[in-house]
Amino acid sequence: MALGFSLWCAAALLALGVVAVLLARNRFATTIIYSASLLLTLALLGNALIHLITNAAPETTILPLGLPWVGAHFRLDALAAAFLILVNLGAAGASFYGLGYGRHEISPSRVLPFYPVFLAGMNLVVQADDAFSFLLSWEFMSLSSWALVMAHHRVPENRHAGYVYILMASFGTLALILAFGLLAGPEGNYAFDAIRARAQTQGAWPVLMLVLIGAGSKAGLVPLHVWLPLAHPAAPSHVSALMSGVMTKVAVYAFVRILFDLSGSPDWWWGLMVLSIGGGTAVMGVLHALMEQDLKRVLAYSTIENIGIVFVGLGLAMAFQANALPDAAALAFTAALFHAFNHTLFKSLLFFGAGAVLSATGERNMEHLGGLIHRMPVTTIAVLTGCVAISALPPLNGFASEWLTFQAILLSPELPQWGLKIMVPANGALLALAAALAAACFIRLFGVSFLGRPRKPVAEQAHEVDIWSRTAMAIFAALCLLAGALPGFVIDALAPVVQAVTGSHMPAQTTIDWFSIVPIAASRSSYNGLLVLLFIALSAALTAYLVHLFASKSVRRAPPWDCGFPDPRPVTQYSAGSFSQPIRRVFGTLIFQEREQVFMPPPGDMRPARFHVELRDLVWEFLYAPISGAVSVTADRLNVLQFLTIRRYLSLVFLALVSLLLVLAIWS
Amino acid sequence: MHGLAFDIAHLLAGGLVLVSLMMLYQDRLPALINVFALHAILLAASVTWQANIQHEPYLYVTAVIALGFKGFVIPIALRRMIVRLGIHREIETVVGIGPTMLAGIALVALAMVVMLRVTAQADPLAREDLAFALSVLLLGLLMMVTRRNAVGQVLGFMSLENGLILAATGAKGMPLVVEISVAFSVLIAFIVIGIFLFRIRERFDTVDIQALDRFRGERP
Amino acid sequence: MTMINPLILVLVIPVGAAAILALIANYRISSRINVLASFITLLAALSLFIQHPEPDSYFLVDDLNIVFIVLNSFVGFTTSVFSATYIAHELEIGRLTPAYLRFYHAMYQVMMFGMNLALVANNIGLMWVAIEMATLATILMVGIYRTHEALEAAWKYFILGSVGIAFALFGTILVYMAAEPVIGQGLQSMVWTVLIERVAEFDPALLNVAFIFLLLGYGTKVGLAPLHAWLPDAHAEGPTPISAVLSGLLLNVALYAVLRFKMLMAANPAAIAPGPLMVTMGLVSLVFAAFMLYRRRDIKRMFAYSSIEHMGIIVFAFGMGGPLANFAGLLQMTMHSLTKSAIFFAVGHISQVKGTQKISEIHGLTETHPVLGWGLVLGVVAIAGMPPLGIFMSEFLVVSSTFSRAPLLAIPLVLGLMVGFGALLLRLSGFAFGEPVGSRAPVQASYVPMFAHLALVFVAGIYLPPALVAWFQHVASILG
Amino acid sequence: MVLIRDLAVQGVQMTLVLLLAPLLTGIVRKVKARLLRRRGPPVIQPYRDLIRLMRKEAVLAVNASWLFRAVPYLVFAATWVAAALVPTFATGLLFSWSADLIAIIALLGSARFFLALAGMDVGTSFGGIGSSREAMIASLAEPAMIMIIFVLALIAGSTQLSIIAEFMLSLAAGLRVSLGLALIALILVAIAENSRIPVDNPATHLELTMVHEAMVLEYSGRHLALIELAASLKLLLYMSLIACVFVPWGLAPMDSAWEAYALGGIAYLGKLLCGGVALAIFETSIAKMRVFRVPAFLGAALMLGLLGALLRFVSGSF
Repeated sequence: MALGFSLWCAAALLALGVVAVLLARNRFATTIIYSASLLLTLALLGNALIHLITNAAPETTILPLGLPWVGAHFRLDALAAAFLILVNLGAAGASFYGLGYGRHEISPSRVLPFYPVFLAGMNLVVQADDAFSFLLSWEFMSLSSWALVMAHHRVPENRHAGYVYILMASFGTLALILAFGLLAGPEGNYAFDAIRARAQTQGAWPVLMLVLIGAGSKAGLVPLHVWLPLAHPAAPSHVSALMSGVMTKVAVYAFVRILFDLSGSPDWWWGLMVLSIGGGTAVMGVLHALMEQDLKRVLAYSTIENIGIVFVGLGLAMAFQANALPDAAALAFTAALFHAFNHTLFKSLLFFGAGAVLSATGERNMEHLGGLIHRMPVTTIAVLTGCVAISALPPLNGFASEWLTFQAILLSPELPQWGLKIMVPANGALLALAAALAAACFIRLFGVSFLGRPRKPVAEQAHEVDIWSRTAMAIFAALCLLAGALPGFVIDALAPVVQAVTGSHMPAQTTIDWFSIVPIAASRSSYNGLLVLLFIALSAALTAYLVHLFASKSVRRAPPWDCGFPDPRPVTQYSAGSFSQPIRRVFGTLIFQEREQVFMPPPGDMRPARFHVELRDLVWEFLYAPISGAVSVTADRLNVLQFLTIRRYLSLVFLALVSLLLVLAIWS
Repeated sequence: MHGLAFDIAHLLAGGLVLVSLMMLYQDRLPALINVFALHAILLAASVTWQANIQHEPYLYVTAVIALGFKGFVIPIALRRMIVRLGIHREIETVVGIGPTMLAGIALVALAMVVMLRVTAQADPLAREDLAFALSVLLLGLLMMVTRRNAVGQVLGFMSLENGLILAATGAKGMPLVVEISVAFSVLIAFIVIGIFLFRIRERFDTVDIQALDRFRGERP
Repeated sequence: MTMINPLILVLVIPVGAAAILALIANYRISSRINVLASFITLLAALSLFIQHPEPDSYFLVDDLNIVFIVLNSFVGFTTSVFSATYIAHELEIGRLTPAYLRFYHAMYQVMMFGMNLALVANNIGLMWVAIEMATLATILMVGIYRTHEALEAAWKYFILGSVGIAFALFGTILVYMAAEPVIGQGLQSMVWTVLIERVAEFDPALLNVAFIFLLLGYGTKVGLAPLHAWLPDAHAEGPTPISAVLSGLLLNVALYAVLRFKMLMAANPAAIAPGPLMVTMGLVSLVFAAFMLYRRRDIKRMFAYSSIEHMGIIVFAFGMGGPLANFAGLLQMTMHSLTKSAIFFAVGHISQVKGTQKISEIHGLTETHPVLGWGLVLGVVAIAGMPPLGIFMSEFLVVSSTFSRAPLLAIPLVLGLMVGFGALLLRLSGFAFGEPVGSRAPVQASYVPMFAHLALVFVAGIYLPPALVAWFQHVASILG
Repeated sequence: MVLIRDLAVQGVQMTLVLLLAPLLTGIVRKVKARLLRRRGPPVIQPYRDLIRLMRKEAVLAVNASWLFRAVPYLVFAATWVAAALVPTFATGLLFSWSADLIAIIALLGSARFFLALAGMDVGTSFGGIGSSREAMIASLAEPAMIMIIFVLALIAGSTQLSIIAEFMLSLAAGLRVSLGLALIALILVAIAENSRIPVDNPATHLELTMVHEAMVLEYSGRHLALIELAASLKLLLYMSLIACVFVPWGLAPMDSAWEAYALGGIAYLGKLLCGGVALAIFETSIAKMRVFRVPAFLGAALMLGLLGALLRFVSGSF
């Protein structure tokens, strides 16, 4: 019943897309479409929540669509329900935010039809239960998000971003088709339960490689991440929130469904590879984020970092599962799922904030913003909560999932293999480094754009955004706080999923007193988000009260001291580039081949000094540029064949005939 | 059917291959046309001989078409045309005569190898005929490929088509042979008129004289 | 109607129409008659579903060709509707004069007759004559614009076509020679249904040579790689309805002929397996055409190369063999002809509105002509093999079954698909998006044919009618 | 009854920590002055400074936002909670179960996060210098700290600080190479985190060298008092962390008798004294490093921590 309901909602979303095409000219189109998709996503969310909470049995249906002899299989089990919740929570938030943000959209007729279709695509991917409908909805999701990325197609960068995105997306899909080809075997039984039935005892390592390419490219693992920072900022903000916060999780779902559920038992070195890719992705993502000036590109790169953290958790779970340690695997897998859930919350919140700044000031470049705290109070508080959450700082949810991941890492000395013994602590260090750099990155983001003095007049005339956007941000900020304070509830909600995937689950958390969470044993480690939050709040309030009771309460406003320099110009403030200069010096020379040139004018010359930083994206230079170069060289060389004379074409035909006859002569 | 009848048919088909090789050898256009006329006549002889062996009256029609149309009408038209277009002087081949002849012989050998593998129970005449037909076809194609001049290529195509007619007549009892030879003759007529109408001088692809490679589909 | 055999109708109507149209000079009346004739042929073809004539020595209707007859007459009908409005507009602009158009409609019907005859022909000689008639008709129509490029394209098509004819004929003669000792002289040893039963006893060596010549002969008409030279120029220089029919139908008919002979070869165990030959030619065409897509400057020539790429995929699928790959090949043939003709309809509108076929001069279509722009986007997305459109299902089946049976073959296949996809999307984001350029005059010609095709492909992507699936599966099993 | 006793002990711990912090800073300054052959201010001078600042009015920049005014309280509260959780004279305190060592370090991280934001709030270049350098130092110090926590957790089998202290108390770990590496790394990180001499000079206002001082440049009056107190609390925290892990003797075990607590208290005071003197001696014996030598300094700490963790991972005996 629940599955039928959610399939009907997905179909309604598709119908909504068609309605949007008809309503394109209507003034109320934006409100109608976004409110309808909000209602539908909330219905889907509720349905999935009920299914997960009541730990209902998996439901499956077969529709007469899709491959003729296979039919379209759909399934709602714990794993699908968990990711449905995640998808529809992000989708509901984005639709709610869209009600306000959508009005500023310059070409609504290009966004409205594809938005509900994109949501439907994501919902269908999570519920698909056979290879064809899975890939159909997967590619359909990429197609609709490509159309959304191309919404502002007048800007050449957006077109380039859209092109790179759809190219990488279809490359990923081809990899997944190959993976399913291997799993389904030559006789082509593509239904997932048939695949499970014939899952080979020894894990097929090509499937891992192909799924890493297919799902990894969609999630944004390092060598395949180049499209993400191009495409996500190009889309309208609530769509980039969906793409970063939700679509990457659908890729994680695909990874988990195929490797944990469908293919046989993993080898130990699978975990090692996923772990190392995750660690590398985390650090590379955040280092790139520190070098960017554009708000949305920083958030896109930080998505790559968080996906790295999720994949470290998944890699650990694989390693534990390969060594038959189900409890440790359950902990690592819960940490990964919890971080994916948290990332959806705070990344959507931050993209909503970026959208609010964009609609208020029309600017995305941090160098032109500043002092927004005075002009956009509600957005500032929401974005501050998001920044604290994403920097994994204690009272909020980012820290809870990071803490669980560290606990999982600390469990790994029980792993016998040498490779894991070396790589797990190394990746633990990479993870810690990424977390610290993330904190620095978001101090920079919040400090440069929201604090200080406005650097451009456009930031000066900023105004608070409309009620819808603010409420959406407030809701997501509250959710971050709630998930940070009461992680026990989330962990217990995820228990059925973890049980289904890894065969065991973490001990029940909600029964522990004072709402604290104890991953393995009380003696080992425990963390209580609520108490930490209360302690800080109480002691801060107590100190404020005592200080205001005994110390002086008077305040005097005066020009800033600034060591006596009376220079009011805002340009003297630290900009995004200067803030990241120390970190760039430390990490940049190695990772980005960073070169700094300073052109000092000769004495007496009044022209300003020029400072130029040159960063190179090595992944693009050594992986993508050679490939596109090779394709264009081959295309040039083959292009000659278009301009031959008829005689030469005939000689081609002649050669073909003679060679075939030779084959025949030699053949027998 | 063995004995003399087989030998004569065999002789005529072999002669046809020999004349094809002779056509490869020519480097003067008028001479080439004359050799082609000989080629057509030999084909006509072979078809008439097949006709009376297989006692099929309609083969005579094909023979007459081959003799009349390709033996006389086309050579005369071509000769008058090359004088009008003033291309009767030189004939440049893409590759020298020597290598072309070697290639021709190699092709004949290839045809033999491919065809003779046909099992013995197929009657020997058909097998021999096919081998020779395939050789004539390959030589015709080789001529089309190694001649720069449009007329040379057309002659190559016609000799290729003669090979086809030889094969068709060799297939005893095959219906539609006459219709096919008529269709091909119409085709040849189209080509010759096409050349004459569009005054192709140098190569196939320059439709008219002043073209000189001006346009060949999206030249950059 | 039951007493008149629909098969006869399918052949007689085009011939009769051609005769009538040859007499009429006025363009307006002849275009209407053309549409009417095509419509009646479609009805006759559909009635074939109901009343299924028994195969005799000249005609044959079985599971394989019934689908293609209906597809041919459907696309023929929609193209005639499109050509009526398109050519009318061309007359207004003055690119075509009534004199040039004198025999246009007659030739159109001759071509339809040729293709229908080729599809229903049970006699392999008759099939050869029919395909040649259709080819000669299209050659004349390609040269209709009388521009220098059009004549040159027609001439190239003519010469290469003639060489292709010769090979196909030689192959047919060889098949006859192989059949004659077993089945006896005369008509009987050219009848396909008789051949298929007795082919096991034919002489394998003769059959091999025959198949090579047939593959190369009809392969030229299919546009496989080394023999493709005529196809891009014929598409680019001919009028758009002819490009649509060429890409949509003639390639299919030629491939249908190759399939008929592949069935023969598959039935004879001693003969050389046709699979590897077709797989190599398919992959060569796929990869070659994919790379050639990048440097094209003319929009129709680009989609011509895309047709070569898709024919490469289809021939590869049939070369792989097995029920899955054959089903995918048949499905892709149907979907490709529908999608490609829809794209050429859109391209026809664009070239008329913008007055050019140069890709560099067409930008921002979704801005200036939203319906046309998004129709073209849908078409290109379909031809690139993206879901939810039909070609994704066939490419999904081909790629996954190939990888599980012969992983090494999957690598060039995936490379070709990716490179082709990259080129198509690069050009698409060029002309469908970006700053609009050129005239914004509204489009006169009707959209109905284009969106009818795209709707069919869209539905086929998700749901295939059981009858069609049963036919394709039955044929896939006998294709070997 | 037991709950009240535990609450009382936890309350004593929290007030004790608060009172001792300025004293520790005073001792360090006094010893440094003595080493430099000058008398130096009395040991209780920090208390006087705090009271003086409390009484003065707070001067705020014109464009300072509400965040600027809220940050001192947040920073002080976070540091105070963290300090309260580190065992000083007794282990197994009531609230110690709410946060383990990782959470304590993360609490300090959030304090640093808000302080850096406050630095950038007024929009002057000095705030920017301080915040960006603090971010760079933190980006290396925090991973080093987490590696140290890994080493301790792997040895003691838990990340709970009280359990680690008891395990160390029981000498079950014995002398371990990884423990030595962790100790050196912890000292390096402590110096960097508390902006002591080689990394940053706490006493100076010279633009080129200051990191912590640059962030709090705009603060005055009661806000500055709170931030100074928080800074000394942080120093005390690191001292008691080193003490409770590496010099655990004297720590009263869980809910033991009153005299054990008294003994623990005395031992703790002694440890603080030695730590303060050692720090003073170390600071006077070394000059401040260039800012871009700090990454190498902290990189060493990270490498030591990682090596320790690797050794623990590889086999139990390291």
